[in-house]
Amino acid sequence: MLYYIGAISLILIGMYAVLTKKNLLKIVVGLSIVDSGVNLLFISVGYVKDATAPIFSMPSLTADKMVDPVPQALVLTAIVIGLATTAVALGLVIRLYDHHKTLNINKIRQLKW
Amino acid sequence: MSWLAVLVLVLVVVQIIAALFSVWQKDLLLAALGTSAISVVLSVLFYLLQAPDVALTEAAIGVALSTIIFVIAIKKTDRYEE
Amino acid sequence: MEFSPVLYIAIPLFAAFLIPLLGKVSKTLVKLTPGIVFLYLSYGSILLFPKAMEKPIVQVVAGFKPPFGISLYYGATAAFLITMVTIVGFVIWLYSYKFIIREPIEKYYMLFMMLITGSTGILLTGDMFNMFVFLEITSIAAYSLTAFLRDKDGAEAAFKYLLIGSFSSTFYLLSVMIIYSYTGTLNFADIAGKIDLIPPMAKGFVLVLVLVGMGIEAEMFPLNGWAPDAYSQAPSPVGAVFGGIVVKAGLYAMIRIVFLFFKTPEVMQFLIFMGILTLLIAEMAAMRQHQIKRMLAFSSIGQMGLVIIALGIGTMGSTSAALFQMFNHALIKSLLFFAAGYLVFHSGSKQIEDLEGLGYDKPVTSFFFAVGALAIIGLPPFSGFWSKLLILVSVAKAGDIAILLLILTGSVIEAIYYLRAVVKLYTRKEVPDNVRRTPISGLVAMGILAAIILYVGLYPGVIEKWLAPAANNLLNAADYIKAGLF
Amino acid sequence: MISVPVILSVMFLGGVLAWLANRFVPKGASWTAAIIAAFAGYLVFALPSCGGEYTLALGSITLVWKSTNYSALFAMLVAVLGFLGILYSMDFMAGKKNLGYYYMNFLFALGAMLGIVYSQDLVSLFFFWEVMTWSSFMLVIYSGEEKSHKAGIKYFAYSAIGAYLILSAIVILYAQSNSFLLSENVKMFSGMSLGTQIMVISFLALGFGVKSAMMPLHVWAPEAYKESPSGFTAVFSGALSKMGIFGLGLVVFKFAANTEFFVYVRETLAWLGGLTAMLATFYAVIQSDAKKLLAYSSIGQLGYIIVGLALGTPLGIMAALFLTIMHGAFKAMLFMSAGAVYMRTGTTSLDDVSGLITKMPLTFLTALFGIISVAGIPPLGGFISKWMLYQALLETNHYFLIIVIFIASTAAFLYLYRFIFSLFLGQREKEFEHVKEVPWSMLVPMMLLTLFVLVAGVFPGLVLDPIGKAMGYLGNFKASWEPQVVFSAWGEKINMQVIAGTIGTIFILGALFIGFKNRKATRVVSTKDIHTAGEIPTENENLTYAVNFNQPFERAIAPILKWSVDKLFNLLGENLESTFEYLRYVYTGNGQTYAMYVILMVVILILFSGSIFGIHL
Amino acid sequence: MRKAIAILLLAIVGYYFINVFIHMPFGEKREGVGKYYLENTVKETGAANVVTAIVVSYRGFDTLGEVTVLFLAATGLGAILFGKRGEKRRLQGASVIVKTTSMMLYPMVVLLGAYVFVHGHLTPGGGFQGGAIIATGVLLMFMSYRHFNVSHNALTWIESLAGLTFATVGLIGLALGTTFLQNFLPLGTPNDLVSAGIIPIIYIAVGFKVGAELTGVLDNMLKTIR
Repeated sequence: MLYYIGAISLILIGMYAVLTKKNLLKIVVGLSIVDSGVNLLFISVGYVKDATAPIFSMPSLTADKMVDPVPQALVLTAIVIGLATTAVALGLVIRLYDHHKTLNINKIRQLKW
Repeated sequence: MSWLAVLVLVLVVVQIIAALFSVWQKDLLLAALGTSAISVVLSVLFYLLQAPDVALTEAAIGVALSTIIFVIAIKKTDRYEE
Repeated sequence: MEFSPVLYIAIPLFAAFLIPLLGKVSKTLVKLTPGIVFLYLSYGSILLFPKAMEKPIVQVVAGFKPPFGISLYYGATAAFLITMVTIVGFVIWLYSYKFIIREPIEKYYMLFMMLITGSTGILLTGDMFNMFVFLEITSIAAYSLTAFLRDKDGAEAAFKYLLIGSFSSTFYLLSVMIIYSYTGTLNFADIAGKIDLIPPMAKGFVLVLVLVGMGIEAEMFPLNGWAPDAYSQAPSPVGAVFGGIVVKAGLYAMIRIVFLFFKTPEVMQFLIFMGILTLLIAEMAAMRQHQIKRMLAFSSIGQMGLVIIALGIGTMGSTSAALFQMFNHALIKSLLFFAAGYLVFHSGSKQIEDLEGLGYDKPVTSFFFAVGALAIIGLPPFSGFWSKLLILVSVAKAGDIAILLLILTGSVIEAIYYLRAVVKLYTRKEVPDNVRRTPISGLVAMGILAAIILYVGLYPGVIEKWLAPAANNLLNAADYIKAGLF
Repeated sequence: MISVPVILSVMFLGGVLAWLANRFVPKGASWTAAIIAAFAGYLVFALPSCGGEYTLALGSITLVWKSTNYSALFAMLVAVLGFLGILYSMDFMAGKKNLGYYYMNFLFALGAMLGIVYSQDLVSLFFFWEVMTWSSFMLVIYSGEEKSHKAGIKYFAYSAIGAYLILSAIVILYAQSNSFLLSENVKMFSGMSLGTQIMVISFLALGFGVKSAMMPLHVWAPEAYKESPSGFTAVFSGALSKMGIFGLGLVVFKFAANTEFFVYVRETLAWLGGLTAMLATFYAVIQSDAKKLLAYSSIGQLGYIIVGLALGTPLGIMAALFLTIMHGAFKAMLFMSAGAVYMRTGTTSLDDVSGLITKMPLTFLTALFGIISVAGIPPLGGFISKWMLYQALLETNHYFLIIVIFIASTAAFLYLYRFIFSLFLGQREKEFEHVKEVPWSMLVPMMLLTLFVLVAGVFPGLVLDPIGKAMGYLGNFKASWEPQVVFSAWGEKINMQVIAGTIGTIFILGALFIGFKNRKATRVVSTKDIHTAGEIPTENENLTYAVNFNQPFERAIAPILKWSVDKLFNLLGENLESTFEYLRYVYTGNGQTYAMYVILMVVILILFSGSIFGIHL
Repeated sequence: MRKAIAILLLAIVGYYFINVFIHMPFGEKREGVGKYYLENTVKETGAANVVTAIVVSYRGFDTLGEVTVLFLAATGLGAILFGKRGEKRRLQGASVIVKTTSMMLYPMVVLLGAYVFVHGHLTPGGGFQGGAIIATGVLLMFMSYRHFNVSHNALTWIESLAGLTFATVGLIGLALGTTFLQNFLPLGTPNDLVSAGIIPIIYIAVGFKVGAELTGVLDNMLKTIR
């Protein structure tokens, strides 16, 4: 339960940063916090009480005492995708800074209406 | 309440504080380190949730790489928020 | 080796991995590769299309039966849309051949190929999380392509797109999570069968997340703030990619999910409402644009609104009309973006004002623009007319005359602003001698599109006969479940 | 075997051919176009008036083209006027740029009009309707000047609204009947619900009304007529606007006739037509440009036609259809003569040109016959139609409408006289001393039409014959007529030849008398050398008598002119556009705001999910 | 103003969010594909690590997509930052101690990364983690040596070849008349290094690819002139 609340708080804090922070880098930071929150939420969804990791490293481990492996597999993918998004976003931020000499999103509004 | 639950509580609280810290911190370098801290805690939480694979990935990617590209980006732009 | 639907995803990907190596050999080879890929995929379409129309082809990946492995669902709808993507993709490649002259050329084609992978993946996949992956591939490729010119505005547009796109993927991932946590499966067909396991409240939340998350990709108002910027600042062929491929894939994803899991009258009503809102506001905004590509972007949003209305009506006729409209819009909007690309290039300005006199200076390009404009308004000899007519008929059959009139209001506005641009083009004005010519490859690309538009306009039966199975495939959830789980 | 598609493909392929010809042969376009128009005209006349049927299956939609008696009437009008218009254009347009474009669109417009009248299904009707709109639009903007573009966009905007109204009516009909065939829809129309009937009829009437420039939807017409090249204006006003009448005829007698509220439809249309006739005439009076004047006159005449159609009695329909043909002829004559004046003097302003009678006698003669016909003076064609119209109004007891029509007819004299007087009569300015008569290729069409107007006036039976058949198509109307004879309301027969002979004699005698009396009786002074007491006019002030010709009348009708529909629509349009302007401020350009919209959307959907999706969160 | 609206909106979203999740069972066993995987992975794929089996085998297609996403990020970054590269870096060279240590650590880190992805099907970790570790190693060198350069040619070759290997392994499955990415090698005994069919091949390819791509990303960003 605590995991859920922690994850949701992370998502909301990240979104708050995305919605209100003027600095482009802060917005990207916000996006990555949201990502972390989503990942945590997903893993906690797959958790089973008193179970082990889904690796048959010892013969004593049995299938019915393991956590759900699917969310873990999905989150692995999601983390990498999050990194890719962050990298592209930062590339764009560097480009934007190059052109505008500022990181303030309110000053980067050439395209409107 | 078992010690595990307390640990989780502490970790979650630390994580939220780190998140708030990186959102409000004017020095972007520190904010990036804040996300790194979130990732560290996250990694531990993943381990506690019996997901060692994910924990390892988070440690490698979230803690190291992601933070580093943030730092590089900050280097290439402004360090301080206006 | 028999042609398998998975090749629609694998071949472009293979090409994307191969291009950097080919780049070491020669630039021409890099430029040619996508063309070969598209020709091969079209060949595949010819083989598979008729089969898929009769019975959906479900292809398993990695040899595990669904729902345990990922399966690809090549049904009639997907076949229809993928064929569209191959045609549009081929033409876009042809156009890009001479249009993209800025380095890094090989990166452009790599991104383009991966974007095709992503879109065909979205159209084909039968797995909810897999769709997320392909959605991300498409989006990241699209962000990078938007900023490809590396100018001030391109980067800005790309950043906005990324910002909104991240929300889209986050929402979608959350909805995947909630669905998985209740049903324990990720396969669409499997989920559709177990959708009642989700308690109503979570179900409602998922619905909201999916509608908003996918609505962003489908350019639904007010979630489409990214679209005009991205369309107008990306290089012209990329604008065509957005209008012809990316949005269609996003809309398909949304509609597939909604039709499979949440097809209730209320949701359909909501879709109609959002469609009308999108259509009218986009058309009104387009009317007041001063930049030609921005105008095209808003018009594109408006057209998507029209498609959403037709899908929301949800009858057999309206759905097939919506698919027809999607097909036509993909072709016509590509043609418009192509022509606008060279017009902007020749006049050296993005403003509609500065297009004056180009109709006489660059007659062929201008002619193609005019053809596109006429076609998208829905003038009879062109294909746009039939789809619009079918949509209107299905709306009238549903008995909603108010919607009919609202659609027509949108059409009148659309007709007027397109006309203004065309008239501007043909206003007499001495233009300084311009030695730059529209290259042959660009003209051929536009010519192919114009020919298809005209041909379909004269013989709508060519497309029409495929619409019924495609619409049936989209509407009939029970068949999907049966085929998807075999 | 002549069938409809043959005629249509001759026209459309001919258009392309003309365009190609222009590329390779100088003057090639005009000859090609003339030959094609002549050939197509021959085909139209050779086509049996009930036949030439052709069915084309397009996907799930079947298109049917067929010639009926009703369509044959309009087809002949289009074919003849089209050929004459192209003939006229040969020299009128000589030396202009982009002739291939001109003739291509001209032929396309003609082909589209033929397509409209031959269509037996609603889809091809709409199809050709749009083609007609576009090709005529292309011709309106032909000159490529700013003004013509404005006029063109205005024309197009109204046409688009009209066309989409027609389309929505078509779609509503299809939704009910599952067929696009005209005959099917007519058959099933009486069985549809009242709401559907009202909607279909009002949409169709409005849609066709736009093209026939019915008030208050006429605003596009004056400028569009003025800006299009005169050779086409003749067809534009003479034939193209008649497509609206064609459609209205179908609406009134094929659809509305089967409903319970038929009488209201008729009355509304009749009054709209009457008002159109009257107001348009008033506007025509105050114009100072020949083509605009004729444009308003054209609107007014179409008003008469609508009145006639709306009366719904055999005599009324006969009057309307007769006037349709006659108006086609005489308005073409007038536009052609105005075009001839324009060609030689470079302007159509009534204030500047004067006294061309001796320089361009044949053009003058055409204009003279034209205005006599418009005014409805026997023995020319216009008289017959007016006569029958009054008869029909009397027959149906529309006394107020008679007054309206009468006012319109009387006021028409004012502008008609001004037209001929300002251009041809009076004293000639020095600058027009070297004006010559226009070449034969322009005179021939004008003369032919003049002859036709005269013959039709004397032998109305020639024209009444096809009209009678057309009426048979519209409904079970038994019309009786005899050649050379019109009936009066009191059952008396009036022999047109006697009247023609009498009036002709008086006319010739009068002309001779005036000619002899005024011989050498005038002294020539410069018209601009007028000294008024105490004031010295500046050089730029035009003091010709043609300025403010009808000023007293203008003053009299000033209150009516004050609220112009044109201004109203303009205001509406501007307000709408500024509303659009505000709406697009939604797109603020700030990415964060867009993100906020996304969250806002989520919140709205969550909060109202109960009422939107029926799922309570 | 904006902040107040944002807080209000997010509070509403958060409330319903928590409301949805509060009713979601936490820590309970779930029927569904997860259970099937746990029970059948060893039998069907021969991999001891179920997560790896899912990632590479059952949902190998996702992984292909994931690799593509990374490749895309490297390519996209290259396209976005193209023409902004320069050799003049503001980074100061590190001290001798750091230099020597990183010189010694570098091969070990790379080796560790390689170990992680080669043993992906046996232990926690796999291609991605291994690749990320390799990239970190390269980063170490970037940090310590001012003039440390990676060969672009080599990166391109590694990226492309690894990607092509992955795609080709998939296509071989198809060519053999089965399905895309289907295993065509013997499964071997679980917990052996050479086991689990094509999983190690794919993971090695992924490891190389991810390592090269992340290095490319770092290189692209580092070499960008401010």
